[in-house]
Amino acid sequence: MKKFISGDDAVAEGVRLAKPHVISAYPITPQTITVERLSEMVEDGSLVSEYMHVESEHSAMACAIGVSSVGARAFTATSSQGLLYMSECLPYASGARLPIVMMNANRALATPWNIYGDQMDSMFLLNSGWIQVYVEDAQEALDMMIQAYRIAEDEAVMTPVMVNLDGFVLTHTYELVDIPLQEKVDAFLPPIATRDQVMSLDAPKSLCITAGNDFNQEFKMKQDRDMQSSTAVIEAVDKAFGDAFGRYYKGMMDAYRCEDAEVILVTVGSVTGTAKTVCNQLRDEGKKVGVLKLRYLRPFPTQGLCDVLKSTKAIGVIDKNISFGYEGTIFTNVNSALVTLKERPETLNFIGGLGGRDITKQDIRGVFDTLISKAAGNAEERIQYMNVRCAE
Amino acid sequence: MKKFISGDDAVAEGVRLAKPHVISAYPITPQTITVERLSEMVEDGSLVSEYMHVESEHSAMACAIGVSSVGARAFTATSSQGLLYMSECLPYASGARLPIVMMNANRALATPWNIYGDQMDSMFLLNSGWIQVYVEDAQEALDMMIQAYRIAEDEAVMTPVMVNLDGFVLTHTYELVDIPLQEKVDAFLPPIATRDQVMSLDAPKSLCITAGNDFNQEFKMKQDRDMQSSTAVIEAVDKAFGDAFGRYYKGMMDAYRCEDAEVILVTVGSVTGTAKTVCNQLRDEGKKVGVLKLRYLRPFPTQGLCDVLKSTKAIGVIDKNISFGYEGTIFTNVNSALVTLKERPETLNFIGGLGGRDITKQDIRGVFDTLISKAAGNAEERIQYMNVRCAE
Amino acid sequence: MVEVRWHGRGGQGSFTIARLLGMAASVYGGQFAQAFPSFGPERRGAPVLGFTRIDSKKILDRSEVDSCDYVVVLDETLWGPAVVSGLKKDTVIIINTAVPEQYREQVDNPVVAIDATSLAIEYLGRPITNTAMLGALVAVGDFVSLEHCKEAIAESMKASVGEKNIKLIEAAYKVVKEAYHG
Amino acid sequence: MVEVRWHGRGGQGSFTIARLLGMAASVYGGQFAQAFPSFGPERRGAPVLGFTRIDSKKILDRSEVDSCDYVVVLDETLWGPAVVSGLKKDTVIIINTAVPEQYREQVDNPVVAIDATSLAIEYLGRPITNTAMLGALVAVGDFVSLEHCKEAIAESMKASVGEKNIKLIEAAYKVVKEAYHG
Amino acid sequence: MDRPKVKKWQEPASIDAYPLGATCDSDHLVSINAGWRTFKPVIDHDKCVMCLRCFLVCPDGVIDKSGPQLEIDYDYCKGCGVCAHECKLKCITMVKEEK
Amino acid sequence: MDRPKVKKWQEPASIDAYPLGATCDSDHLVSINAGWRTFKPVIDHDKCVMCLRCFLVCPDGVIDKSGPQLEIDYDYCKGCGVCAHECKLKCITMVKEEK
Amino acid sequence: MTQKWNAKTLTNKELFYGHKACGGCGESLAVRLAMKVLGEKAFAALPAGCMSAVSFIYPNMAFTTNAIITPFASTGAVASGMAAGLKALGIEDTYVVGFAGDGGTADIGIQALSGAIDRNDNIVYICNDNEAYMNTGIQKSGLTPYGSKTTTTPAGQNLPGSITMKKNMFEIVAAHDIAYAATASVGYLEDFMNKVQKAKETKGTSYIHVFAPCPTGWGHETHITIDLAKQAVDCGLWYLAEYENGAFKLNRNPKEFASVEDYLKVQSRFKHLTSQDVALIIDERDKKWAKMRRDWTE
Amino acid sequence: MTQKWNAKTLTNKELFYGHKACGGCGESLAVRLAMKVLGEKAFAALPAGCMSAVSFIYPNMAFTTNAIITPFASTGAVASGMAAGLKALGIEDTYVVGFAGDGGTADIGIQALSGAIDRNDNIVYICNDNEAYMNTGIQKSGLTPYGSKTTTTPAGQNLPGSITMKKNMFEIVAAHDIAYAATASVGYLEDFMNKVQKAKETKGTSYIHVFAPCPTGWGHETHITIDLAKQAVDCGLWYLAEYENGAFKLNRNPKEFASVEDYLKVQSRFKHLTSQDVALIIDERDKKWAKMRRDWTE
Ligand SMILES: Cc1ncc(C[n+]2csc(CCOP(=O)(O)OP(=O)(O)O)c2C)c(N)n1
Ligand SMILES: Cc1ncc(C[n+]2csc(CCOP(=O)(O)OP(=O)(O)O)c2C)c(N)n1
Ligand code: SF4
Ligand code: SF4
Ligand code: SF4
Ligand code: SF4
Ligand code: SF4
Ligand code: SF4
Ligand SMILES: [Mg+2]
Ligand SMILES: [Mg+2]
Repeated sequence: MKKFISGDDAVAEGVRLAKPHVISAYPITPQTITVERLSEMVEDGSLVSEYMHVESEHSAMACAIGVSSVGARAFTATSSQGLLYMSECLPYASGARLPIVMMNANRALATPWNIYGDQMDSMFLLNSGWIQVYVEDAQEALDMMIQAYRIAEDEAVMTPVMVNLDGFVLTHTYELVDIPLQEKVDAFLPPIATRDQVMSLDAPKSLCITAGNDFNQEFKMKQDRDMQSSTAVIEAVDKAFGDAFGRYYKGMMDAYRCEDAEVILVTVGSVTGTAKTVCNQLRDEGKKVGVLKLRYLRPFPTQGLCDVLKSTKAIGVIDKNISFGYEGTIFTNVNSALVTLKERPETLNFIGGLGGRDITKQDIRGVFDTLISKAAGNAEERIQYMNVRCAE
Repeated sequence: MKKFISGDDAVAEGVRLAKPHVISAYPITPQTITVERLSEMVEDGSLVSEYMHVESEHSAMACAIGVSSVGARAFTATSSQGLLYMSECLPYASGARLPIVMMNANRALATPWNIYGDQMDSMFLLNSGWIQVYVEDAQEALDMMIQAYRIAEDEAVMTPVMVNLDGFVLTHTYELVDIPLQEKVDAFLPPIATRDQVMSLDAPKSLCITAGNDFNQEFKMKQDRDMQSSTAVIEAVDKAFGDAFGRYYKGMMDAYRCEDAEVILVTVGSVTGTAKTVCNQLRDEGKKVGVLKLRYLRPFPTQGLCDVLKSTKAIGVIDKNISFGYEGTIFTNVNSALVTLKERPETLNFIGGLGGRDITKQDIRGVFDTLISKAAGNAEERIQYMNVRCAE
Repeated sequence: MVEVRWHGRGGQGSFTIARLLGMAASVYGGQFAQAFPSFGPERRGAPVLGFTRIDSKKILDRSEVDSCDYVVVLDETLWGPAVVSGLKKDTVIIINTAVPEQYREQVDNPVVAIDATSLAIEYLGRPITNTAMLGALVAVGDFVSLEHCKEAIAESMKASVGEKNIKLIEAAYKVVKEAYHG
Repeated sequence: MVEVRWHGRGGQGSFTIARLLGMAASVYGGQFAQAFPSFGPERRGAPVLGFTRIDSKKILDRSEVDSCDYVVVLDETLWGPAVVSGLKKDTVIIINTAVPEQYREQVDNPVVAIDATSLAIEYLGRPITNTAMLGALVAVGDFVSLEHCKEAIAESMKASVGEKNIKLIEAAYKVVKEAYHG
Repeated sequence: MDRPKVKKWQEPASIDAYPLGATCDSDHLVSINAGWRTFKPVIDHDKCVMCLRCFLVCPDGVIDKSGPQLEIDYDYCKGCGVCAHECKLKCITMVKEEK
Repeated sequence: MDRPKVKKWQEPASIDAYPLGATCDSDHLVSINAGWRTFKPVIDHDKCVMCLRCFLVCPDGVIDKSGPQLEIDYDYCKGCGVCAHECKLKCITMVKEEK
Repeated sequence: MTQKWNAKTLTNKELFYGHKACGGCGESLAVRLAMKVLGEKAFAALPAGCMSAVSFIYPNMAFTTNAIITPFASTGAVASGMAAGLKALGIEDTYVVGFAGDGGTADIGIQALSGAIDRNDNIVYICNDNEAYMNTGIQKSGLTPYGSKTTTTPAGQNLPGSITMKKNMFEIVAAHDIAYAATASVGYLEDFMNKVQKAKETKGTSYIHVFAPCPTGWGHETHITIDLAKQAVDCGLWYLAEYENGAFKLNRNPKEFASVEDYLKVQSRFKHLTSQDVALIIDERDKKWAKMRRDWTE
Repeated sequence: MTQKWNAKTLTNKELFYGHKACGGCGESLAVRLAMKVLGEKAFAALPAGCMSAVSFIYPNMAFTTNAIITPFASTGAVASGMAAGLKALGIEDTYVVGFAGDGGTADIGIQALSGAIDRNDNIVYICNDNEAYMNTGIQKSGLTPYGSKTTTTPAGQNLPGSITMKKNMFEIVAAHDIAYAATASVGYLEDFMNKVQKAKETKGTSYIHVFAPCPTGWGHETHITIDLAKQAVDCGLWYLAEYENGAFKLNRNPKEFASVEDYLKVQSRFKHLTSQDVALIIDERDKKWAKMRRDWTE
């Protein structure tokens, strides 16, 4: 069935289909529509789940940890200040290997306060041990809620997943979304299996334990190893999803018109669509440009990224975030992967969209022009801001 | 006067000399000695300051924001779980340009729980808009408390500073520390000046305001610009400190025997000492090795780093942290800076010390051997763990 | 691609109608659409904007609407710089007014007028003008069919309210069609 | 560089004495020193370790002490694998016991014995053995002077307690010097 | 009338001109709220006994009591009607705004 | 005696052998606490009237009441002396531990 | 003697002006009047919530005094810090006031508030109770009353809106043995202002819990805001009380209650309620009053 | 009828064993006995604090049942989540219990606890009150009493240790109108166990605040732990009470108090107190009891 709904609505639909046992969430713009819809679904019985009105985000995640620790399926959603307020609990959950799924509506961080979309919030949490996926539209948001549970609960992964969607640009934009049938989702996503890391009356467990300096490092190494190898599961789940529902998102990343591209723009999240639009215009003008949509930032697809980018001349990375005193965080991550290449393409960083600033088609065109110029050997600023309203 | 004291004690001595108006802190191992000493100093009158027993770290930082917002000098200290619990308030304070100084005792993050030192906690906060400095010993810890206030309160900087010291290895290790005279510190560190961003009865101010999508990006750009240029202030303050107290730490980074080095190991924090020890041994053996101690991670010294590393053959980066699903965070940051070099040295990542695991001299020797081998053109694993107690 | 900008006041349903248009075009019309509000910290009573984008292909573009094809003004007190900014040469302004002349004087663009308030009071008993304005837009633009709009209304509203609104949209459509094309 | 490992029980002052040694060597002896505990989640009563490193140059090394030059055991009930691990060939073990033979049998290393408990009870009235053990160490090792240790004690303790401890360290020093070098 | 007034304000022309920190002068209004109103309160000064109830209850504080008779700051009155409803003597009428 | 027993345990030989998550089986003791003790409680079973006060108050729960007479699990007794102090009949003596 | 406030004695000068709150907003009236009582040397701290959202929108600043937005959870802590800072700097005769919503007080901010009271920091804390998270679009908070429809407690076939009772925030604060605490309502403005005056004069922490209708969230007409706030007290669903010197005092003890139905029916958040639901609400009211009348003095 | 617990009726089986707490630790006794009352189907949640620090040290696990360490602030929230999860999975006849310290309850954990009570989640919450942050080395908490020396409230020339009073945690919880709450002491163990039993049988949230001496933090000899806990009650510095069906009940109302001095003098944390300090402590005790005797039934 097709519906004309917002990204937040789409998330709620995806969650409904994934049937979590318990939802614990705290309202924050622009995530609210999602939790409101879920409240309605619980009230009207279309979702059989416990909705817990927790008193803060820290408790929202702590509650989800409790739910997951007894082997039940947990969902929560947040954004921005809320994500940071709960941040202590994120490495907690991932270290415990609890397959919680969370929606994060990407939003700017105070101060100054701002409710609009940028990606400073989730970039803060790259080290949290959570799998991070970013979606491009409402359909992908819905589909990823379902995929997220299957990935998180996979025996080889057992790691929580954060599904990120851009505030307002996705959360509050309505579009046509296909709602899968419950039966098909049930077939794709089996009920949560009981694993060794959760409580059980038959074999009681101690959870979230202490490991001193004799053992701690090995626990973390195991966590890292499994996160690294989750790449394969992510790819497989996406393929299986494609087979079942006809929508395949290309796993870790989606290379758009990149085959022969001399210049590639790396994007994360909703700006991808605008970049593709401009890319198509430039292709029509005969320019060899492409867009590489990074879907996952953790695990980071070092190898795949290098494969796509290796024969490019210039690469641009769009960051809707800034690590003050350095550069955009995606740029930093992409650069580090590229050092593995013998012949390294030039990379430039384009920072924009902060606090919801529009990234226009003209901005993207400017970015491609700069990259083409760079590819031609001209000097260009390594780090540039897009769509600045005043003198710099 | 020289005293045989711990790193935590040294921090407390530094804070005493810097005379904050208010201290708000919440206890957490291995930061506790610092706040205990400060409580004692306040009790016995050797520090005239208000000590606030706040009920959590979130409130410790919020309280410091309140103190700083009226133009008073604020201090707080934390570690690990506490740092994450207050993390929402960090970009809050930096966006407001409040020159708060915080000590962070680097400690592992749960789960598993662990009270020992690694640097996962502060690496989480690289995007927080705080200046981050890491010290190598207790003396530097003391000295940096004093420098930190002068840097933070500099007119061109006006940015909070986090002084990081490794848990136990520094916080609980006693060594000989020179305690500067109060008069000399007073001359070096003037009383806090009133700036435009704080409250005033004469010209009332609204703080921590909202800036919508029309303005937000420019606020952040200003913040970034000032953080970038704080590098100059950092260098100048360190020089001035050297002139006044005879201890100069070389500003953003300290290149140890790097001049003609073919192989350089990049370190952050207390492991530097061990690396220097081994470096000296290898130099005695005629090997051209050096150690580059990165003192500041934000702002990140892109240019300076490249200057030191540019003619090296192989570079190793030690990370006492892991960004699950990728690599060590310092490695990522260093690599991104190095892409600006035409001829890029090979870089390898050595992860260790997680959850307080010892990094031994043999480990460091192994690291140098690997780097020398890499420099000779041999293949070596890009990311390696040090001192693993079992099969990988 | 057609881009429509809606001007209303918080609480007047201007975004609801932007959404309804998108629904009509996509769910019922087989096209693709986006609808999104411009959202601020201001409270009820403050002017707000809504946008609808419609195209026959999937819409990838996520940037804001800068210049649009149609500007629909639900309440003539909103007339001002916001309404006349970002117009293309041929952008049509559709305004709820009984006295359109004063507006025509101020712009070179075509101005379509409809007394939606009177129509709304007639059909709904309340001055809620959004449905009537959609009728007017559809009559002028012809990029979405009236039928599909009616289907969208029927789907989105309670039966009793929906019926009245369907009557209203038909009436508004007819008035405008007759005035401008008839 | 001299590396000393102290074995005690939480609450017995084994880390205090490791620190005192460092203080004597550095603040009063003009050398450089580090002192650090091995710290665990266990509570009072559990065995704990302390370390002191002393050198004439600034000590850069921050790794744990793996093999040490002196092992000082404050309480003979702690004898066990922990005490005999990480010994070099010539590492001297100094143990608080009245009957050292049983320990000498178990290791090839030199074992210096002192009945510190008795001495402590004699001088302090309580079986707090750490100061006596420092006296023994200093007598055996000669890398820090007894004078500097006494200065460190005087500085760190309340006058009344300090005096008694100074007497105690002198006595312990004498006993060991006489027994082993005299 | 003793009410805060709208100030002339220019968007900062450069990053430098932006405030230090997330700060702004207090008492700084650059836009009015009049546009929010659909109805406008009009006081019948003849009937008004200056009981000041309306002054007290106005959520926006737009009724000035400093003069010989009450004065409403229509730049900031939102037309909520609280004053009219609370005036015991019904001296305030809510009148539809004209364009 | 019905008290949890020390289990044989090997440090995991590989990353694989480490637990999934920060988890461990409950009821899993691999080391004893006997070494904490300087004094050791010894019950005079002749005097004891089995009032069970000592069983109740022992913070470590090491006094087993399942047998005909009380039994102390000296693997886990910490020698705190609470039992001796609380025994009204003074049937428990704290005896210094010998090496 | 303590200054008594009314429309005549109150300054004409506005210290909170030009904000972008909805017309007829009860909270904005509470802030406006409290600021007038506290005066120009008040330093205000407001967490995330409607009042901060509508008053600090660059470049429009509605406070004429010093003011700050705090992290949502941190009203108590930021205010404490400000008070400590002012004291340390020797800036005297100033007042630090926190204005937080019901959500910011009873849910996410209760810890910081509890800490401030425990330390007895010298601040005035005013809770603007509009019975839901309004700034984010009317979600249930710990102070949302039984039967209220919010966007996270929808009313439908299965549930009558919120099914939990209002948290006893005033009693919880009083249980800390705070220096001064009171409840108030924007329906009784002189009472409110005089309580703010008492709080101003209190050394240590004081707390005022003011009931403030929200036309947008409650679905009532804007002009009845004050009336409704009065009705809430008159029908017994809210009450005016103080806690001082370790004892509770009921400031109003009506012989007869006004109609609860009349209060409920003008608000769309309650329009779905059945007569059983209303009976339950009345029953809970009666229990609460029985307890108050038993334990509190008048 | 409700099972009455004493040493005879209590199971011999230990569910909390081999932990690394100090000898003579009061908290560990409270946990041990509560677990025995709750039984093998109890699921325990413990935040950071001594009890979790000594019981989950890989590979030594002291709980024989299911148990989890929670983030320090999150006892209430994790326990709530566990209860919700167990219910959703249809796992019945289980009990979720949280054991938090005084710091974890009255300071950093009060918000999550307040939320759990407000939702009336089906959990038993036990506060182990040893009057300071012990796990981190004896720092002052909101429940540290006046005059107590801690590492962050040193006693010296200028201050007599802590200068704030103990937060009234029991009353604060009761003010939430919780289903069941009680105070207890490890000096009165049958009373404590029977209260745990009541809590176990309560539908919804229940709270027990148990006074548990800490030889390490208080500086008393290990063998007097239980005695001291009894003395605290007998001298009136602690009290045994319940809150049930909306009313307070005092379980013990001694005609005469035992000596406060005797209680204080065996603890090194109080050894600096002057006779004025002690007089002040006694005075505060008398005020508290006057209030309790006035307002609470027996
Ligand atoms: C940590 C955090 N979580 C959530 C939010 C989102 N938020 C902002 S205001 C608000 C609601 C405020 O409700 P209340 O305190 O009752 O004040 P009101 O808006 O009703 O005046 C919420 C949930 C936030 N800003 N910060
Ligand atoms: C967020 C956070 N802050 C601080 C700590 C450090 N910490 C761990 S336990 C503890 C003290 C616990 O005190 P209490 O709750 O009274 O329990 P007790 O140890 O006395 O049993 C502290 C401060 C932490 N683990 N997490
Ligand atoms: S309320 Fe009415 S009578 Fe009183 S001052 Fe206002 S207008 Fe005049
Ligand atoms: S209508 Fe409202 S805003 Fe205007 S004066 Fe009356 S009360 Fe004030
Ligand atoms: S307390 Fe004494 S009498 Fe009672 S059972 Fe124990 S040993 Fe026997
Ligand atoms: S000495 Fe302590 S641990 Fe041992 S049995 Fe007695 S009470 Fe238990
Ligand atoms: S939503 Fe309610 S509380 Fe918020 S500004 Fe509007 S009326 Fe006031
Ligand atoms: S420090 Fe106190 S509470 Fe902690 S384990 Fe030891 S005795 Fe128990
Ligand atoms: Mg509210
Ligand atoms: Mg405690």
